[in-house]
Amino acid sequence: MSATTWAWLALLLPLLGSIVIGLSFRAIPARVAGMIGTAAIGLAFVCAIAALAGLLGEDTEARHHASSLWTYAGAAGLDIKLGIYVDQLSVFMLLVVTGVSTLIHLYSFGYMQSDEGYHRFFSYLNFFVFSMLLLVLAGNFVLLIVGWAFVGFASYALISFWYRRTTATRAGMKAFVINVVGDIGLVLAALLIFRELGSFEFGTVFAQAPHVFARGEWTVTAICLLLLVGAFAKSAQIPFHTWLPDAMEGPTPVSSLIHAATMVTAGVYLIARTHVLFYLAPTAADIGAFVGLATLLIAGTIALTMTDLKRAIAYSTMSQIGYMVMGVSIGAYAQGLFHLMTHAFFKALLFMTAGSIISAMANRQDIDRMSGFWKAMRFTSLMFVIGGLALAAFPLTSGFFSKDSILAYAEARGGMYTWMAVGGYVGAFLTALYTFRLIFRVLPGKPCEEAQHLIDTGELYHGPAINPANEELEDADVGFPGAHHHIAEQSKPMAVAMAVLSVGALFAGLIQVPGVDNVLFGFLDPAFADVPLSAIHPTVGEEWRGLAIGAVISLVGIGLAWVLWVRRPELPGLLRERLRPAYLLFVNKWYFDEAIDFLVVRPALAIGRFANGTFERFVVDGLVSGTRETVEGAGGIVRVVQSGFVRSYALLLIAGFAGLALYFLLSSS
Amino acid sequence: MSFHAPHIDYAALSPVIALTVGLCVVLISAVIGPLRRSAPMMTMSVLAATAGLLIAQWDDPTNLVSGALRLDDLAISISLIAIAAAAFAVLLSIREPAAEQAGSGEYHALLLGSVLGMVLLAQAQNLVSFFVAIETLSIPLYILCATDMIREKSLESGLKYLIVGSLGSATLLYGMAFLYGGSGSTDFLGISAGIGHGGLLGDPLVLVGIGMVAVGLAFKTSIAPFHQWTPDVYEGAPTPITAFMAVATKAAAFAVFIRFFDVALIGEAGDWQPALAVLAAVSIVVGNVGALGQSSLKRLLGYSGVAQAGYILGGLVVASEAGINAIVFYLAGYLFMNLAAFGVIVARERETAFGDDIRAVRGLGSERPLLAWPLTISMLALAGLPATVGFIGKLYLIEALVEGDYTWLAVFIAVGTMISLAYYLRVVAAMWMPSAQASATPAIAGASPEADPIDPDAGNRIYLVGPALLAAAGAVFFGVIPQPLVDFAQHAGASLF
Amino acid sequence: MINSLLWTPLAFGLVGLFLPKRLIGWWAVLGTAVTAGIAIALLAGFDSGAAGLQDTVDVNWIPGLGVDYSLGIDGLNVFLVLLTAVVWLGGTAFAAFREQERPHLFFLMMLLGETATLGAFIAQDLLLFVLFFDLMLVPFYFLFGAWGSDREGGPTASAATLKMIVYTLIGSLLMLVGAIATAIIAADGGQITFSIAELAKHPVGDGSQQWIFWFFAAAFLVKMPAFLLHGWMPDAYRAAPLPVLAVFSGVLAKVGAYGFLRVVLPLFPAATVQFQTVVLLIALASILYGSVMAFTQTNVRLIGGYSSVAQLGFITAGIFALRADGADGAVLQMVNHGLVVAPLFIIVAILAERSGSEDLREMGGMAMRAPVLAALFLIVTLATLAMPGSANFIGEFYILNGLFQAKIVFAFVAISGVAMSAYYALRLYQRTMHNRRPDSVPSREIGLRDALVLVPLVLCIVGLALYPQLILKRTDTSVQESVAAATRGPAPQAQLAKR
Amino acid sequence: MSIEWYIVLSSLLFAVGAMGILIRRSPVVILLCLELMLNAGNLALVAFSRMVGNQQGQIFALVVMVVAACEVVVGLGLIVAIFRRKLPLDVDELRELRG
Amino acid sequence: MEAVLFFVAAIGALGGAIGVVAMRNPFYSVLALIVHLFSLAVLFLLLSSAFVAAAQVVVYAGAVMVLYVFVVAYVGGGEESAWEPIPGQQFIAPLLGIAIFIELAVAVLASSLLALGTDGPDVKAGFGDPAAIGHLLLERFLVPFEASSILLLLAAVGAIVLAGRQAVDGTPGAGSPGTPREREPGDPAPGVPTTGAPVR
Repeated sequence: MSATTWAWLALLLPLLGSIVIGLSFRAIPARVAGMIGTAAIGLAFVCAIAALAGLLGEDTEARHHASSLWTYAGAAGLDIKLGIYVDQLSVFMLLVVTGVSTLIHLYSFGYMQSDEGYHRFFSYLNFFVFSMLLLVLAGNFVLLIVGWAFVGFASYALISFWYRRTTATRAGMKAFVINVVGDIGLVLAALLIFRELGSFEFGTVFAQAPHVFARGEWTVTAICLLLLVGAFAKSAQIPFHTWLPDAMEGPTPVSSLIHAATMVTAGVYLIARTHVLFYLAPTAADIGAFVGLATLLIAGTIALTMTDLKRAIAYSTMSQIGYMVMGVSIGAYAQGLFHLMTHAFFKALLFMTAGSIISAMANRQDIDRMSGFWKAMRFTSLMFVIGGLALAAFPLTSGFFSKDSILAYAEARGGMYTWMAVGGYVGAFLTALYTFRLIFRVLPGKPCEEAQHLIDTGELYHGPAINPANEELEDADVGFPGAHHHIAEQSKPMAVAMAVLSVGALFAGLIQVPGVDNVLFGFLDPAFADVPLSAIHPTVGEEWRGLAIGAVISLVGIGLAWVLWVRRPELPGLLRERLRPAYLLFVNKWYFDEAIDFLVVRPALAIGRFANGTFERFVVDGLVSGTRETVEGAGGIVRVVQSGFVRSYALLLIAGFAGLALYFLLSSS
Repeated sequence: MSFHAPHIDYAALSPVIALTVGLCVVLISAVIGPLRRSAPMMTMSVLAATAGLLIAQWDDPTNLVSGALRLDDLAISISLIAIAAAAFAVLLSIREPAAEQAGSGEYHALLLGSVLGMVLLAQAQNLVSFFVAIETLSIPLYILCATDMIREKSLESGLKYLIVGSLGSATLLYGMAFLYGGSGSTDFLGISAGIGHGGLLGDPLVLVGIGMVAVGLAFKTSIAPFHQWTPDVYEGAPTPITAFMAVATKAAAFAVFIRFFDVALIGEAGDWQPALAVLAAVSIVVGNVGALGQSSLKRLLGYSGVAQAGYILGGLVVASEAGINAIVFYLAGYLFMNLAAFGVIVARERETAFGDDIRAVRGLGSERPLLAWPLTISMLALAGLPATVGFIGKLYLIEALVEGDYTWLAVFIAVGTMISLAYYLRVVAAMWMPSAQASATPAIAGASPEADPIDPDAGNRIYLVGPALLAAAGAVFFGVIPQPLVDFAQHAGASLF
Repeated sequence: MINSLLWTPLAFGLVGLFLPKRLIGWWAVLGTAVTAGIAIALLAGFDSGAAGLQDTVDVNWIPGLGVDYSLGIDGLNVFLVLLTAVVWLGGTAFAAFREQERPHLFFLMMLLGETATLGAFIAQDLLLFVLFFDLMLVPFYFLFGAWGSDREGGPTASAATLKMIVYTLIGSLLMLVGAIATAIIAADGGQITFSIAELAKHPVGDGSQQWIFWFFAAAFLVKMPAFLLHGWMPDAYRAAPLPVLAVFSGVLAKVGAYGFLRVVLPLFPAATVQFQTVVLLIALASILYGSVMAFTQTNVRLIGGYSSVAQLGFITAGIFALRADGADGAVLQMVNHGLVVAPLFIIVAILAERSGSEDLREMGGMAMRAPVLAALFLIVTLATLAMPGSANFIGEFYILNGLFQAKIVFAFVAISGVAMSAYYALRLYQRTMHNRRPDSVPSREIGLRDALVLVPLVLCIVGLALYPQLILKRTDTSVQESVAAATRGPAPQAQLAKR
Repeated sequence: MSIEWYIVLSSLLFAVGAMGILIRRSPVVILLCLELMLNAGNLALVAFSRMVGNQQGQIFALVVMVVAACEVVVGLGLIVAIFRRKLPLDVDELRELRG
Repeated sequence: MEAVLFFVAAIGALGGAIGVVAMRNPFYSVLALIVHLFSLAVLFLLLSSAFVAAAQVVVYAGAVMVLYVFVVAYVGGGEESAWEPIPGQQFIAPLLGIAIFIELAVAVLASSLLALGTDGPDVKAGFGDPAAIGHLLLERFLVPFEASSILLLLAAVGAIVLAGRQAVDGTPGAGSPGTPREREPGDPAPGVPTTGAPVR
């Protein structure tokens, strides 16, 4: 079978899984549902590998295929097919997505046990994977938008999975609406592309674009800016990022899969996919790069002060994606995707450990209450450290190579991009700092109450179910989210999943060691060969210089973290006092929520109130009642004139006669 | 000097003769004890005979008695409408207190007299016969309105009708005098000829004469601002008489309106068209807004009659064959729409304590669907909703108006119809809708005060329900299959042009 | 065939009058089912590529007035007919499953309504169209007024209904005048005909077009209802019984939009081009205003009502892009919106039964024990907000594309409606199914009968989502024709017919 | 005397009669005023018939007399009936019907 | 001579008319009308229509007026108060009267009909005498003639219905039962005989 067939199969399996689980929720027991779900994705992963094999079987130039099932909507000149586009890029994404998803399904199989929404969860999760695959495989912009929106919906559904939590539903709404804004950007971009190029098909569009647009022409710039809107909204880049931290309301596997490993990186994929257009619109590309940079720095600072475990990791996700966006925007396509892959591994891993810890904390996520888990949960802690090291780009871990490859490219491209590289290194320092802040505050020290309980009894601490976000008592009769989740130590599937990922987090970087091997880039680069930017290559020397700098920075960061939170725990407080303004800025997340609330939400509601209260009442109804009153008033007059006096009737009659006679007299010749 | 008996075409005159003879017979029967109760029967048969004789004359126009009358399809169709209305009124008058007070014989004789007047009026083509006919039509009605003498309102309406009516006919007469003076003839054709040859087109004398005649006829057809008698008389008169007046008087008056203006005064059309158009517009507005918030159904129908007269006048304004067709069609339809309503009103008036107040029909939909449906249909038809003859009638009129370049008047009709919905549907709502029954409060004075019902199960009387259902059925039938009625109307129109 | 389609419902309704109370409901359902069957058969026999009308009927109805009884199917109306049949089947069934007072009259009116609506869709004679257009109101007047519910502190059902009737008739009576004027001016003294096809051959003069256009536009815009002309909508929606509201809002609003395509564009091309911008502005206003109102309402009916205002705004905009793609999208969107709104109101009815209130603030948390209901509702909601992947999205995408190519600025404004729709639709879903559950509100799964009504409708939505081409393919040709006139601009013979 | 004089006189009488109807409240007198108007019409008719030299006008006048007589009879009958019902003989008092 | 007669008669007619309108007491109004009628008859004679004049005297001054006198005597000619319930009526009425007079006069005087200025053509003897009228009535105007006879009959019937049939207040005659539906305040209980003997 050819690569495309495998791809179709990979696309189909999760969908089937989702439907089967969704329809049979009454028929089959929970465990079976979980198995079906996991199996579906696992098979999809197999198909992905098969597709890869199929692709590798061909020679480099021929490694892109379009295939379509039927005409989805074709009339009046529009021709939208239900088609996919298979090339190195999409297959790469296919592998990452299915691979990570499989593991996370496995994790969830254990983690979500005893949750009442088990079927629903796996149905949604499978649906998400399907949507994500649709996104990466889509063969034209319309289908891309469909996949784009589907993942958005899946994310919404899973964020507000525990729908009795008002915080969860609100967060879901926020995520969905911001994503819809992104979709709109995408739709407009697609329409503009159609207007200029007369097609939605990737193949045609990318083939035509260079001939139609001059480089830097405003139309193509507009297109790219609209695409960026979509990308930013999905990848939580400033200013569309505010939904991501709130999205942590969802179950932890969801955070790990959707809001760390896969969906949020869709923006990166989009830019990589449309790199031809971005090459033609340098301004847009630079804007993308700058936003990426800004995001990675700002998010890093916020993560420094965040006390909610999952949210802290979420901000780190933002900042890591900042690296990728910056990378693909400046032309480091393969490098960006490389980081995408490694990040998927270690960030997924981090979230899994976080989930494990949170279970042990009976759903508390506040790191101020946590300490001493090293004693309580050895395995989890180990995984936590591994993930942390990879995130902090500790030498020879996966993050180490991927992150630095981007920065090295930036340096190599030179000009202002060098300064971006510098910014990137600053970010790297922040990363190391905040990552180990988490580790040092959670793992060492005297076990907290929950940890102690675990050590003593070997059972999870069961406190009253409290919503960590707003401290309100959970809607208990629904049974979730109770403190019934599992920790890696007690659930095989979770442990296995984490173990596998930890391997990836540690060693995935080795497939792309400068001067040693070139597996990944060798595979990906041909997909980007059509733009000159991909020709830029830092020399091996430059690469290693960058790696050296990166190593130093991460080590310094970790060291500083050790000093601050282990050696001299009183220091952070002092710093807080010293740098109060900065601290306030960070802890309030740079006031983005407040700004958006002030600029968008309040005005909209005000308009709504005005329309509802004033306009509707006075103008619209006024239109009706006004006419009615006029008519009825006239009726009143008529009835008054109808006074019942026969003589006044006669009077009117004669008056009318006089009038008529007058008219005739005047009209007489 | 010898006496030359005029040539009289007795065949053509037979309907009139039949009516006259019948009238006398009915009258005589009143004084012969045993026959007293048989007056309605006899009246019906007289009407039937007359109708038969009229139909026999269909489609061969003839001038009668040296041009005093002209029996053509217009005359026949209008006469038939009037006769139908009369027959209906006779049925409604069974057990009607008014008839009993006046004496059944006299009552029906007067009714026949009025019909005679209408038949004559429809044929009149001479000022003298015109005037006599219109008086023969009116004077019995003055009396009939007052026959329910126990009710003060009845007498009041009679007197009001008499005074204003005589004022109207005096004006009419004076106008006729002027026209006679201007043209030197009393025959319609003579008048148009006289005006033409005398070079009096646009002469003040003639025009003012036209104006006065217009006033007189506008009064009879209750066109605003000469309409004020209508609501009062409709409400005060015994309901069967109201029903009869509402349809027949209008029809007959419009017949002569058409004949006089489109034959005798066609030369002056340019001058009277705008004036009549304005009158039509005025009465559309006045009638419709006046009917809003009326709680007496008869009064409501009176006002709506004013509005409807305005619509119909539109057909005359354009002075075209299409216009006449439209008028005749609408009048025919009007027969069905109105009589359906009046049948129900009479029934409720007799079986409830509310008289003709709108409260009398509350909740009718669930209690007595057989009564509710005719009233509903008639209201919808009067409102001109589709699938009723009312819609087709309006369509016909509007088509004539647009053709005659009086589109603005067509728009007026549309707007008027809109307003009219507000009161027609109020009646429907009162019958069918619970909430409406709760909130429908008698708005203005005019509802007859409460009294004990005279016939508790009038609602089941075949002679009340039957005709109402029949009329309603007609209103729907001709709304779905209007072609027969259209042909009927087109004959009438063809007889003048 | 087409005759039976038109008269079957009414026939069933009349026969039903003589059936016992307990049978009448089922009988009515049977009637609508048969109608739906005929509609499907029509669609099956429909030749997609062909231009012009198919299986037509043309009889002289009132020769005296030049009115013909002529019906016909083409790409414009074939799916709207199907929509009518399906939605009515659903609504009637839903009503039949519940106790109705005076059921005979109720179902007679329901079926009469279906006949009238179908008539409006398939009439090919201008006057016949107007006739059915007005006739539609009559049954709904009774249904809303007699089976509606008074609103405390607000107008009674009958008052609200009266408001609606008078308001909507304003337009349609002017339309009657306009129609007659069109025919007479076009005939120019010759034989009068109201056949739309004939009239389209030689449009009336530009001068006449200008005012006649507005007479028609008034009728259609009020019916939709469009911004500023929707004054009748809130009260009427509050009063209406929900099953009836489902069909009303699902189908009747579309007649207005359909009228633009069927009558206005072909007959008044010059005026259409001239007033394009004005109508587009109205449409945009409807989109924005409807959306804003929708996400500030707490009454579930009104959320549906105002969202319809916004949706119809989209449809109008698509039509008045005066491009084939926009109009294609409009037709597709008419069907979609009908298919979405009907189940929406049915679900609202179910929810209202559960919570005993129609106020969002008193609902919530119903999803727990009612996963099926929740799933159905979720699908409907997503379709409502034109989730990409739903046919609604394709509809809006086509509309926006047309608008984008024709008047790019309008497209940018219009699309903001999409974001708002996402908010209010999701809000409706969340506030009813999610969040904390008030103790008053039981969370119950829907009964089998209601599922029987809902599931097929939802399946229709899903099916269309997978293959919207089904509709686009068949509409395109006719839409091209209808739009062509306007894009061609004033035809030469228009100048001749000028008076 | 030229015909104009007669016509003008008759129109004067007509106006007076009309005025009488408007200002008098006794039904009897109102009837009398109606007579005045009809007679004005008669005068005009006769004058015109003299002017145009045919007698149709005179016939008309005769018919009008009959009509007038009839109106009087009916009117007076009504008045008597009203009187019998103990209702005031004043048209302004009879206003049950209004609005 | 003729002019003199015209003016005398004209003054009489006008005076009579004004008298009718102006007299407070109906009885005087009737008398004034009689004056008016007689003077009209004179004018008819001047217009060489003898028969009409005669009819005028006989029908009106004779029959009709007698009827009036009877009725006025029966109902009693009460003076009517000067109080005017309808606002503005008293001022508008005269204005209207004058207005319509002016309009009619203008219509006549402004008319282009030359014959108006003449005394009319000289007519052959027998113009307007009974024979001529009779011929016209029985030949040309047969229908109106017959119709007016019917009209008279109907009027008579009406008079009987209205005035003649009530034996006792409140209960309708013609021997037919009909329960009263409505009681006016001033209505005595049924059966109680009232003043005003029935005319028979």
